[in-house]
Amino acid sequence: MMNQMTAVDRKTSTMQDTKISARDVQVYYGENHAIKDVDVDIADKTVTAFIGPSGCGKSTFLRCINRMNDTIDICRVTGNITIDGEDIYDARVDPVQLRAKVGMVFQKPNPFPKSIYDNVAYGPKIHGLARNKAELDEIVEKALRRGAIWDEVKDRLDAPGTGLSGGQQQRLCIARAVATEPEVLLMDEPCSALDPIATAQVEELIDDLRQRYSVVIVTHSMQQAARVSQKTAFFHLGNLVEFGDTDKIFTNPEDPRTESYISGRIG
Amino acid sequence: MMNQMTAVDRKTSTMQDTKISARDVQVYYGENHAIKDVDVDIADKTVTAFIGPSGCGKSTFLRCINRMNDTIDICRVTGNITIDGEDIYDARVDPVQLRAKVGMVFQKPNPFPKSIYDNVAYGPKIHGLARNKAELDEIVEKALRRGAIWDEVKDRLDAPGTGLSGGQQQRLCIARAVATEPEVLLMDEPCSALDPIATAQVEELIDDLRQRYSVVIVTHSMQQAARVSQKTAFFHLGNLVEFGDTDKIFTNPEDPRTESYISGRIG
Amino acid sequence: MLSTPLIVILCLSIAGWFIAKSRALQVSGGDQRKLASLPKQHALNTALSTALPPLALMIAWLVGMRVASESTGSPTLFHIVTIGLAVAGLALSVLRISPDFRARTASERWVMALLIFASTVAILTTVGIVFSMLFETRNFFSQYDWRDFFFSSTWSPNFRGDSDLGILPLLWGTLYISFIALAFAVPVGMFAAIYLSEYAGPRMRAVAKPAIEILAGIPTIVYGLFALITVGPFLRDYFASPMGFGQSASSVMTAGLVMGIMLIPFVSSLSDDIINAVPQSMRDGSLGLGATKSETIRQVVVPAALPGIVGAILLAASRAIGETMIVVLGAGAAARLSLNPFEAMTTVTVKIVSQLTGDTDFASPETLVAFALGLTLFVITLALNVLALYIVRKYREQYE
Amino acid sequence: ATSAAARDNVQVAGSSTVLPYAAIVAESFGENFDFPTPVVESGGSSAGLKRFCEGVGENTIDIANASRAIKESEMEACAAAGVTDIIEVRIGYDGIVFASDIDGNGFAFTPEDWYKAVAAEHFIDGELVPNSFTNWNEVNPDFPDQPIQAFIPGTKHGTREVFEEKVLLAGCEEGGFLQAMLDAGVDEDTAEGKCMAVRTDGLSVDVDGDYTETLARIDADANGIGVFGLAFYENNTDKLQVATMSGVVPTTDSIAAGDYPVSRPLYFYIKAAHIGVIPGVKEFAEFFVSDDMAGPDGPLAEYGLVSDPQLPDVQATVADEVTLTN
Amino acid sequence: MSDLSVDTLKHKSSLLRVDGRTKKRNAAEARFKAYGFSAIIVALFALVILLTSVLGNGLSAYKQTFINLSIALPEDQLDKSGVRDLDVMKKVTTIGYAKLLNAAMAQTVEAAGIETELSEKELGGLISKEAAATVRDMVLSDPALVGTTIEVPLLMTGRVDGFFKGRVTMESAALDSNTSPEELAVAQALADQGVVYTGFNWGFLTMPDASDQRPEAAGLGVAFLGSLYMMIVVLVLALPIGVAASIYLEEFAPKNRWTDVIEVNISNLAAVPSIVYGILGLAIFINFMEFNQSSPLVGGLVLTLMTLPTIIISTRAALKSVPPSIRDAALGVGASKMQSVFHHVLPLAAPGILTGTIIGLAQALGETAPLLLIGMVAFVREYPAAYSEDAGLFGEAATALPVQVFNWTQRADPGFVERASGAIIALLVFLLIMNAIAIYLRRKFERRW
Ligand SMILES: Nc1ncnc2c1ncn2[C@@H]1O[C@H](COP(=O)(O)OP(=O)(O)OP(=O)(O)O)[C@@H](O)[C@H]1O
Ligand SMILES: Nc1ncnc2c1ncn2[C@@H]1O[C@H](COP(=O)(O)OP(=O)(O)OP(=O)(O)O)[C@@H](O)[C@H]1O
Ligand SMILES: [Mg+2]
Ligand SMILES: [Mg+2]
Ligand SMILES: O=P([O-])([O-])[O-]
Repeated sequence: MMNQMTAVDRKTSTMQDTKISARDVQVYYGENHAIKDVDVDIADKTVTAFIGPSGCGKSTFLRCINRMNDTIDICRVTGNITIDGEDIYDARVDPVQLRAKVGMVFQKPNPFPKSIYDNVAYGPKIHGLARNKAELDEIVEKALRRGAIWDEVKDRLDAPGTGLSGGQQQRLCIARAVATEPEVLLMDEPCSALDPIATAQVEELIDDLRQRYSVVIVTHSMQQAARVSQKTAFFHLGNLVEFGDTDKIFTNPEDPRTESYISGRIG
Repeated sequence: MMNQMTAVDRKTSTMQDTKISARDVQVYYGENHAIKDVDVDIADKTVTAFIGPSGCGKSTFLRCINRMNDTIDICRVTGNITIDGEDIYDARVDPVQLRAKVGMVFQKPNPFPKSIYDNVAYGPKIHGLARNKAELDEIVEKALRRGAIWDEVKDRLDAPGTGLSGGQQQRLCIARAVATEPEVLLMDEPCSALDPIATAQVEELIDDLRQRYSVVIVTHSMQQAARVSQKTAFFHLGNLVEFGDTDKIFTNPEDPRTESYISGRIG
Repeated sequence: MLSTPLIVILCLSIAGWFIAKSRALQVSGGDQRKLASLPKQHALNTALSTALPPLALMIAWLVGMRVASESTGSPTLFHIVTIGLAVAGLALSVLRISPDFRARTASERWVMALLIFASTVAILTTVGIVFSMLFETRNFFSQYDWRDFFFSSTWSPNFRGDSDLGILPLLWGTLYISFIALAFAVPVGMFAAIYLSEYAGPRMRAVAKPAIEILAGIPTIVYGLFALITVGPFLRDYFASPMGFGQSASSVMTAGLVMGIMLIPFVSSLSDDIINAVPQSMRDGSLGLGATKSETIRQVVVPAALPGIVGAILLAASRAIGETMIVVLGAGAAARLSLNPFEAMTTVTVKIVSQLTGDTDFASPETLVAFALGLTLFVITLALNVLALYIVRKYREQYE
Repeated sequence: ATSAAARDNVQVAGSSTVLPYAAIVAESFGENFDFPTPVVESGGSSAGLKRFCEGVGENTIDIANASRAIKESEMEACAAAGVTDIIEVRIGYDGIVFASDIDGNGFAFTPEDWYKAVAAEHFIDGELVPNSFTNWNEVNPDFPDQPIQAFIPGTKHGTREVFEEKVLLAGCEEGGFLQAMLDAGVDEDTAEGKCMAVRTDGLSVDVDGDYTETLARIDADANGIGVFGLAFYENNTDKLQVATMSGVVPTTDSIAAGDYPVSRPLYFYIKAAHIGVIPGVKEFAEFFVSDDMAGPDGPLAEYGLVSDPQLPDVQATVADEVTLTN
Repeated sequence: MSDLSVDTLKHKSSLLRVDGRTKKRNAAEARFKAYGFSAIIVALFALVILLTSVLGNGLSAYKQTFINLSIALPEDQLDKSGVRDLDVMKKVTTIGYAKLLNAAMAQTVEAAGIETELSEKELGGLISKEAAATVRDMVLSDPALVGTTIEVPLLMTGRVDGFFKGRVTMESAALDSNTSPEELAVAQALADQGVVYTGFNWGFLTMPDASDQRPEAAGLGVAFLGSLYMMIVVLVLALPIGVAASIYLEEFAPKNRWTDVIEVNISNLAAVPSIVYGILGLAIFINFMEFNQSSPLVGGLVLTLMTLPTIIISTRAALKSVPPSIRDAALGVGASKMQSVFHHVLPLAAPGILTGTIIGLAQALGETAPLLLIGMVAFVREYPAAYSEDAGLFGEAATALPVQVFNWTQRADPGFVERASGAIIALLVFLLIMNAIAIYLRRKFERRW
């Protein structure tokens, strides 16, 4: 199954424009140097997977891309990250606009203490994506369907989002993120609490999104990375050890650390 | 790799005493009938896996076993659950004692907003497991090692547990749960945020725990279920559809729903 | 004097703590892991078992003696009984110590009893308040027609008797002034809380929050004089008279605004703590969707903190209803039913105080009306609180 | 926490008008006698008498100050609680004066002027019509052109009763308005009530606080004319100018002589049952009414109390513990 | 819906150029933030105005005008027996001492070479009436002084003190019946020679209240003790009871009608006017329990009942805001509910609890009305002992700081105006000291998770 998928992917993964480009990025949490000298170019209309052992800085780097790190007091970012050639840490850049363009699904599902409907409708509402209630309903339904959770919640859209099971919450958060139609979608382990079927549905969604957008996904599952991504970045102890075509990384890694990780020797 | 592991397991999984026995268990969240007519016997010194699509009631049933559902106002449990032959819903049973005996790792990592050390030391302290500071240090170190997180945090035991990465938090919670040496350990997707290496370490821990205790693990990964468990229960829409030897469930399921799920057709 | 047995009991209780602790370690052979409960919990159980029963007995005795209106009883016998009880409690609880004894459950039962006792204090207070006013209220209504009290729109007490004691203008003044005070304090307090918890840097927060809290501690007489000397004339000269609302320096508006200032910290400080306690992941979720900070606050943070915020606002409203000095000096003492916010009016509370501290015959309706006013206000605020609870419940159900 | 031994200090409560005098006496008593300084509470005549009538015992007060005589109904309530032997002591008189801002216009009032200025309704042509005067020169052409703004004691104050009876009613009578009403067939009670009803349109403001509040209100509104106690005025002669009433300047002498009409007696009441039980009760009372204190040259008079012309009788009442009879 | 049009539009947009909608939203954001900031400014502005007026009026109360007077203490007037028998010496009252002071004053003026028309009595009137008592106390405590001449610093009257502080002027003195320009001229001349001087007024903080004739001698000593005793009672009772009640109601009580009744009850108690608590205190603690009237014990109990609702409401709100996952975590490792509350929930709720305590104590510290009915709004000159055999714990009559403010604002003599403001300053400092501890603790506990 894995080989089959990647084969298909390879065909569609043609050379793309660079969407996100990072140069010499350093991130510190207080004294702790969490990301070191990361340079990377993330292409448009591509799925890029970040892999690496727990605590290596995947989430941290992901949060740099939409400046969510701004919200952590002790976190300090240096270096240069551009999206479509524009420096996102430029003083003129409004993080709000940036985040509308760069959506995010967090590692821990964090539904709002609101109804399921309102959880999803929240983004479209603040961005004015719907002209009326009917349009909004449509957007919400579409997003919930793409998040592979519509069938489970369609009868209780007014129930609180916090009363869902772990996996349901995670899918709700995915639906919430795609509802605003971001150009770049950052997903931090979006399938960690999902069963294989739901995982497959989310992966389908990712593949679908790739037609138009750029998707970055953090995952601990090599299989998943191999299935959905065209590019893979391997992080280790805050360093970007290797970055390249997914096939290449999984079949023929250059760095010994990458190889050890993939073959299950370092953690 | 999968076949190799299960082969080993099969050898060690001899016939065991029943540790936990559930009869005719029903759980309601308000109107919502989340668990229906569940009968199951969970053996001592065994790893039992709960699998099933997201929202099918795995967490809910798990939380019945240590009466964590008591804390949800709208949740109502009927039927009969015994541990070592004693009805845990008996009025004379102190849920506190029960929970000291039946430890739990929650689906969403929930470290205390305290230092890493205090997170782990808390359980042993309230149960009086250490006679002095040195013993306590030892217990904490041992638990963190078993949680496969010692190396990452040994230099910052005083840092807050909430400042860890997602996977680190999850392992911290595992360490916290094993530190109190429970007889039964309930783990709700303990490896969902873990990389393969850490996952392997946790699985090793589970295998190790099985020597003396009973472990129940919820997982979405069939491979993991197959690797670590001797018994598997498959839940679907609140029903316990099938329960039996892991090998049997994965190779020769009786119920068509189980088969569909395992082969990836229903979610 | 009850102090001697009190001291003895406290000493016994402290002694019990140490005896139980060492006894627990002893029965465990020095290894606390063999105990079902920690030595500390044994100690707590013994200390509480020793102290609480005699203390409860003492309270009962004290109250009982008063009810029987005897001032002495037999103190020595009673001292012996209480101390005996303490010794018995100590001995029994120490004897029960064994490796299997669940001291935690036992001690928690004592703590629970204390918690329940604490929460009954509120009930007892209410009962006390009602009873301390009921008798005189009955006296009042035996001298004054209740229909006139509840439905008359004139308030004009009189030394010669034959007074008009209609509560309506006072109630109206109370509602009007409280409304203006809250209309000022709630927005200002909420915005201050939001600014402090979401925008202000730690340094500003460290300074501004305690500074604003000083407002709650300034004696109300200062506010009253501020209203009388500064705010009243200012409002009259720049608002009331140019706009043709009259010439009064004392007005509902004056008192309302100044009271609003006093209430700011009630809303801001409590709300700030509650907003601060909303988990960061909620904010992250919203910011991650491209919401601005203010959208996040308005639509996610504040709704999540709502139950607590409502509590803070209710507290402020309560303070507004109970305030005297600011109203006396800011709004005047004249009872009047009017819509004009620049006219002098007064409140129920002010009249309770003035009739109670005045010179009218203390057995006459003019003085007794204070009790009827107090009881009526009590019932009305009770009804409002029931309503508030109902609304909060209804609103909250959407969330939890 | 209750005490077994008797309380050793005298407890006094009641009128805030009497409070300053009682405080002066208590202070001096504490300085010169071997008893502790008595505790003097304020809180109003009514509240003081109520505490007084709560019963006999050391958790009740010994002496109640009052700016009016005790009422029959209060005596009954007292008796019902076991307080039967009460000694009434009149310490002197409190003058009530009208004063305005020192920098403003001066006034020479008659009661009739006040009636015209602050009555709620006037009886004109056989009909009661709302008071239409807004300026003092409408009340009396001799007065300056100054808007009426009166600060009078609120209805809680005993002074208000005196103001209504000795100023408004007297003015109503002097001006013949009462007679006109009676002639028109209005019954006496109603007519008197109409004479004493105060306008509520804001030109006359009730002050529920005390004289410092009245002074502050005049500070904030220079047109204001307020009602004060004589003692208060005498301590603030640099801020206030006093108005004459029917041509008489209020002083302790003119009031004691009966020339100045607006004044009221001040009292205190002793619980006879506490004499000999609570140390110092009788000594304090005797010291209070002694010539050294309450005499015309004593500190109380110096402070503004109109000394009682019958002081020797009062001293005898205290010495002999003569109780009220009902 | 045309997804494509939306996102082609988006693709064109540059991050460096803020688009129209974002501009609008940012404007809303800026407005919102500005509202917040102005709210803070409004609050602080009000605070500054109030504090300026209090400080402006009250700081002068901390300075006072004294005179260094040498007084002859002739035996024939002070101790006719000549054997220093205290009982005999006590017969000489303050009136007798006042005469000595008048003479001493005249002597001093003459010695200073000041020409004046004023009589001996009038000159003596420049010295506080408190002075006679001060000297009498000195003599009685040290009879050996009789027959000697002593030099003591004594208080000048309020009018003279006001003159040196600028409150009284020659013009106002001309209108003032209690002083005259001539008297002030003498005082000025004595000041020029250094006999009369202005110094820090310790007496204001330590002395008891004084009667209306001696504003210069009035101090806060008794009020300080009374407030301190009451705050001890309130803190020792209200905080534990309030927190315990909140814990029970929020964490343990079954959610049913009965707890609804308690909940409504508590919010209703917050709305009960404070004077009603006075009625309650009089009925329960004085009439029924027979505790001492005017005592800080009763005052503290009444204020405790009054403060409880505030503490309970804020504590409950704080407990409510602790995320349930923390409770789950604790229960999951086998902590009892009680342990999870005391070990985890309570520390996390501590900032809110402390805020409630700060506000509750501030309210209690500044409250006068309920004290009126239990006899603490009073003229008290004896320092109350914390414990005495007769009166028990906190059982001796006392006043409190707000009572002193209330009393002094009612006094006729203008000298009390500055003292009332001075007392407010003292009250605020008292409050700040109490709060500083709570605020320090609160900052330690404050954390976002
Ligand atoms: N606190 C709650 N209140 C109301 N309904 C709940 C609550 N928790 C769970 N449910 C509902 O009960 C059902 C079973 O939930 P449960 O959490 O047991 O699922 P699960 O099998 O653990 O799923 P997942 O794999 O996604 O965690 C779901 O429909 C869920 O929405
Ligand atoms: N808020 C924070 N404060 C302090 N340190 C942090 C914080 N968040 C993360 N770190 C530290 O930064 C490092 C990188 O963390 P990060 O969350 O990026 O890891 P990760 O690769 O996402 O791991 P995981 O797969 O476990 O989620 C870790 O050492 C972590 O402990
Ligand atoms: Mg992560
Ligand atoms: Mg689950
Ligand atoms: O306080 P009074 O009773 O004198 O008004």
